[in-house]
Amino acid sequence: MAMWLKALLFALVGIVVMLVNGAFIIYMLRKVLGHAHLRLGPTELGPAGLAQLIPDILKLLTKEDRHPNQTDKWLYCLAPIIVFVPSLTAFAFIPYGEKLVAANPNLGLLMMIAFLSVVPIGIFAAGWASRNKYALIGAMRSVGGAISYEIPLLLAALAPVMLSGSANLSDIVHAQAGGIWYILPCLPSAVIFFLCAQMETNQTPFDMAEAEGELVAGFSTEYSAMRFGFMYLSEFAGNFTMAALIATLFLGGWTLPGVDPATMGVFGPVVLVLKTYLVIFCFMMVRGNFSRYRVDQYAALGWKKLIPITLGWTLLLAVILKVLQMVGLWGGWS
Amino acid sequence: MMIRTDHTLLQTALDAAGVSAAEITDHPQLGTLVVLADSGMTPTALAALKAAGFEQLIDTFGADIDGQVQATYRLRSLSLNVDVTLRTQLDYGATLRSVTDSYASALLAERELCEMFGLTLTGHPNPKRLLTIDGAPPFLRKEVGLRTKEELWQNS
Amino acid sequence: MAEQLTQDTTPDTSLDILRDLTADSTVEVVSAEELAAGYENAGWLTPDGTPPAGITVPRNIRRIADDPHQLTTDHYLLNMGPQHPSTHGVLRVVLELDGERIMSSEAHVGQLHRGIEKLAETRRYGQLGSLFDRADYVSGIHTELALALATEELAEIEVPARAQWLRVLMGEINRCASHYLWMGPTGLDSGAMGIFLFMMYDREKWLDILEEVTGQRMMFNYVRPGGVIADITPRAVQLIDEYLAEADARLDEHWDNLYESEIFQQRTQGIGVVTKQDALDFGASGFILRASGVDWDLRRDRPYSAYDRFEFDVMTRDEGDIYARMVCRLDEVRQSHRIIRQCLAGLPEGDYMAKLPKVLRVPAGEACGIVEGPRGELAVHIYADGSDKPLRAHIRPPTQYALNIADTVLPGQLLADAIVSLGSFDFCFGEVDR
Amino acid sequence: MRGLPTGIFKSLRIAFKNLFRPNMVIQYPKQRAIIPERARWAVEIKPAQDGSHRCQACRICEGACPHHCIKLDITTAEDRSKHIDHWWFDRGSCMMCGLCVEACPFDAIRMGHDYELAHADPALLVLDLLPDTPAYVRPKPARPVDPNAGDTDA
Repeated sequence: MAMWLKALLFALVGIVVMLVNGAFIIYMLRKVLGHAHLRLGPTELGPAGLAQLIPDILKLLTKEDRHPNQTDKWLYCLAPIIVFVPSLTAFAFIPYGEKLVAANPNLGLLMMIAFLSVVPIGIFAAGWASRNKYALIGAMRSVGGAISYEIPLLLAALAPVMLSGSANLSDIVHAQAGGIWYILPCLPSAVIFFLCAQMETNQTPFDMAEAEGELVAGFSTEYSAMRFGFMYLSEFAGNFTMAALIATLFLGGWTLPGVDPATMGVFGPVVLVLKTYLVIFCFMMVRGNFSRYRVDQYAALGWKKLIPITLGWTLLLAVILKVLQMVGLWGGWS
Repeated sequence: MMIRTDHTLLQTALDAAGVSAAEITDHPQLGTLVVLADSGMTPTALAALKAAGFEQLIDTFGADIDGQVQATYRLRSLSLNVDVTLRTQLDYGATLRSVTDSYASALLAERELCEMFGLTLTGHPNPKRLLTIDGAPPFLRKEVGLRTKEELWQNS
Repeated sequence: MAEQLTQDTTPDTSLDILRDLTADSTVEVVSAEELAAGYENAGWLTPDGTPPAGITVPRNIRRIADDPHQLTTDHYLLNMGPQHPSTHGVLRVVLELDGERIMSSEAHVGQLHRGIEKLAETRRYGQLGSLFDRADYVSGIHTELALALATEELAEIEVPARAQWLRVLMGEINRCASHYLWMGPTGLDSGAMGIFLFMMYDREKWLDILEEVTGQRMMFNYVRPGGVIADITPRAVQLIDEYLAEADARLDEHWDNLYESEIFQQRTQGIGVVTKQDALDFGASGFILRASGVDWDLRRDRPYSAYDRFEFDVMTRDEGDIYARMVCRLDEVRQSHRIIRQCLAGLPEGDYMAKLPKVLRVPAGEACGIVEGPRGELAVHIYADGSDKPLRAHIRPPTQYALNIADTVLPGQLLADAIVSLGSFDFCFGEVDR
Repeated sequence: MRGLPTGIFKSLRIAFKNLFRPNMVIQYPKQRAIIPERARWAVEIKPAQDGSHRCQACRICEGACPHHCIKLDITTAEDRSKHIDHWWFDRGSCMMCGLCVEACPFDAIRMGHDYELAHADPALLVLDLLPDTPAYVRPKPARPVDPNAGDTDA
């Protein structure tokens, strides 16, 4: 019984932290974009406009929950949940410290990406159920994007797995703590993973599903109030999860170079969150300044460029590792 | 100040196309002005002028002058840098023959002209109203009035 | 880059999936017959008020045929606008889509029709300017100037030299402001958010100067028959000098920021191509004509006001695509800077307004004032009957003629391109609908 | 995408540079833009030196207004002197063209600089600019002061 309570408490704390975190990322987005565009972002409520989150959430909660005619009612209500839950669940696999990891399966990396892959299904359901042509086009683009970009995403994530010899995220972090961050030996993988992560979380050069200028609001056109809020939060929760994954895979996770992981203690989570926000900041700078890809160029980039490049690079890395192992410069997996 | 065009050039082009009753004059402000007596000949005349080197139909519009609709076409030759204005008269409710076969630029302007002066349109690929809804009067005719100042203040 | 683009525009997997799913589902798919039925109550201008025989609607100049090598699917209609965020005003385009590919398009205008030409018949000549500002609300000076030119020609008014130069100066400032209001949002259409705000900064600078001189930011009512209503102020000269000192550097930065970006180039090069022949046929003028390779500028070829005293180049491009139009207008802003500098250096002394009677009565006749507006040839045609009000005043709207081209250019593109293509013609619905 | 995509890095460099540049916005209710002397906003009565108005009820502004948004209710007394009952001004339909001010021969009105003109109630947009005129306007006013030498419009 106590164990159940503990798990429940853990989940509750996780959800609350994640919600607040998502809201904070929205605030950060407005601030970063604001300053990159030579304006200010929110300034009025609280210090530097930080309390702007509260009225924003209140607004979402108190708006009319509109339910358009002729929608598929079940799917329409279900879709925000399908979008929201996996992006929260994927959060459980991120190791925040030696012991601070909610779920630590052997194939943690795969599990995490699998959960994130459920999100496009929810987006598709939302677009389909809305009975709106703009929403449908957005939903279709989202599915097309998921097909095009999840392969290079996984292939790019293979490089750290090969280097560390494990798909367990904690192991990957420990392997980096002993040596160097994997962004240095496998920079191409890191760049491609960054691009695919942007696609996965609908950031601007690849925000096909939303594409405000073209599709009004894409899959969420017909959603209002907190249903829209869930979709919106899920986008930024996914953003955080992806950034944390990049920090874990390529930037050493919760460890610091030259510091014994055992002595990190409470600083582990702090280090990880800082690294994650650095990655999110990079996401945002890219988001604020670039044009959007057209849908066919976007698919072509995924299929014709990223997949061959990642395949070739992964193969090359494997060969290099084998050669280094044979020469004796690389000790192999411990 | 409009630039005048060589009359013989126009006359030859119009004669070759069989457009009779075309009066070519020099208007003090508009430059060279061709007035067609028969409004049905407009497409033929414009096709002839296009062949004579007037590449662009710059402007198409109408005016309600003395109980008749005056349709005006302003043509331009970019290579010669000259303009010519072609004009014809139509009765209220008459049929305007579209010139879109020779000049595609009249596509929207002709629709507006016919709608605003209550003409019908033939030979146009999409002869629909452009600006107003069904049942709206032909606004630019003189008989359609506007609200007076007193009516305006009564409402507000 | 060009062959890359043609290669990339082949439909990809996601489009095929979309086609499959729309074939048998609850999604509304409209057949040709239903289309015709839906269009029946539109206002036909045919003699008996019915659609002409043999017309399948939407009927357009250009319609893409189905590709026999693709899966045959039903087309569906997408109603874009007038509330769509990216149609730049109140344009409504009915697109016939196959997947995401546009098969035909039909533009519907009229949502901003205010009857300006009818209202003009009730206004005195002195009051017309404030009305015609509202026609093309982005470049009011040019419409006022065209009106003033027509009126002056009829009434044979001699305009003082200083007024002529001030007209050129304010016209060029307004041209810059108008160009920025187009280049920034075209970037925004393609998804780049920052450039819009940076260009708005430049536009604000010019608008501040216009407000200083004319009294308002957009509805100037500044150029009148006989001259201009107010002289330039020392503060305005100072503001222009301050801004011009950094203006060209800012243009270079915009170039780096947007024009050099590979994604933007992919989105605009080879898209929305208007050929030279199309541009001539459809009555395009101004930057569309110049971007399609026609060397024509009314400021040089039909100089009005004092334009024959200025040195500037007419910028042309041969490609005719969106990128060419963007570059063409950026270069035009540079040329406008040149003209503004010359204006400030050589502004003649003297009156800025001719002596005119209180109520201007224009002798009977008709005249046409033609100017090169930011969007193309802007003409005001006036019929006068000897009274103080015009018998008929007509504005030649450059973008109404550009709208002819849009229906021709859109078919064959993808939905995403349609937004950028439509935006690239710089429609101003105030003047399309009037 | 031949070669390296150098263009997008230029764009990114500008974005990072912007983080350290001063912003270009005016925080509206706290900071105000500079309103030039000539700025034209709603019409208001231009007070004379002693604070009184100079309107002589000649109704020229009424005729000059293209949108008919000025309306004067005037009572003419037996001695042919005029009394302004109301000086109605419809702010909602005014387009701030300034023609009434240019037309006024007595320099009695001006274009104000108050630009916060929005109201929730449209009835508040119609103003009486001279609500309590104390006395009759003299039938024969003094010689008009022409405010604008270049003024030509009726």
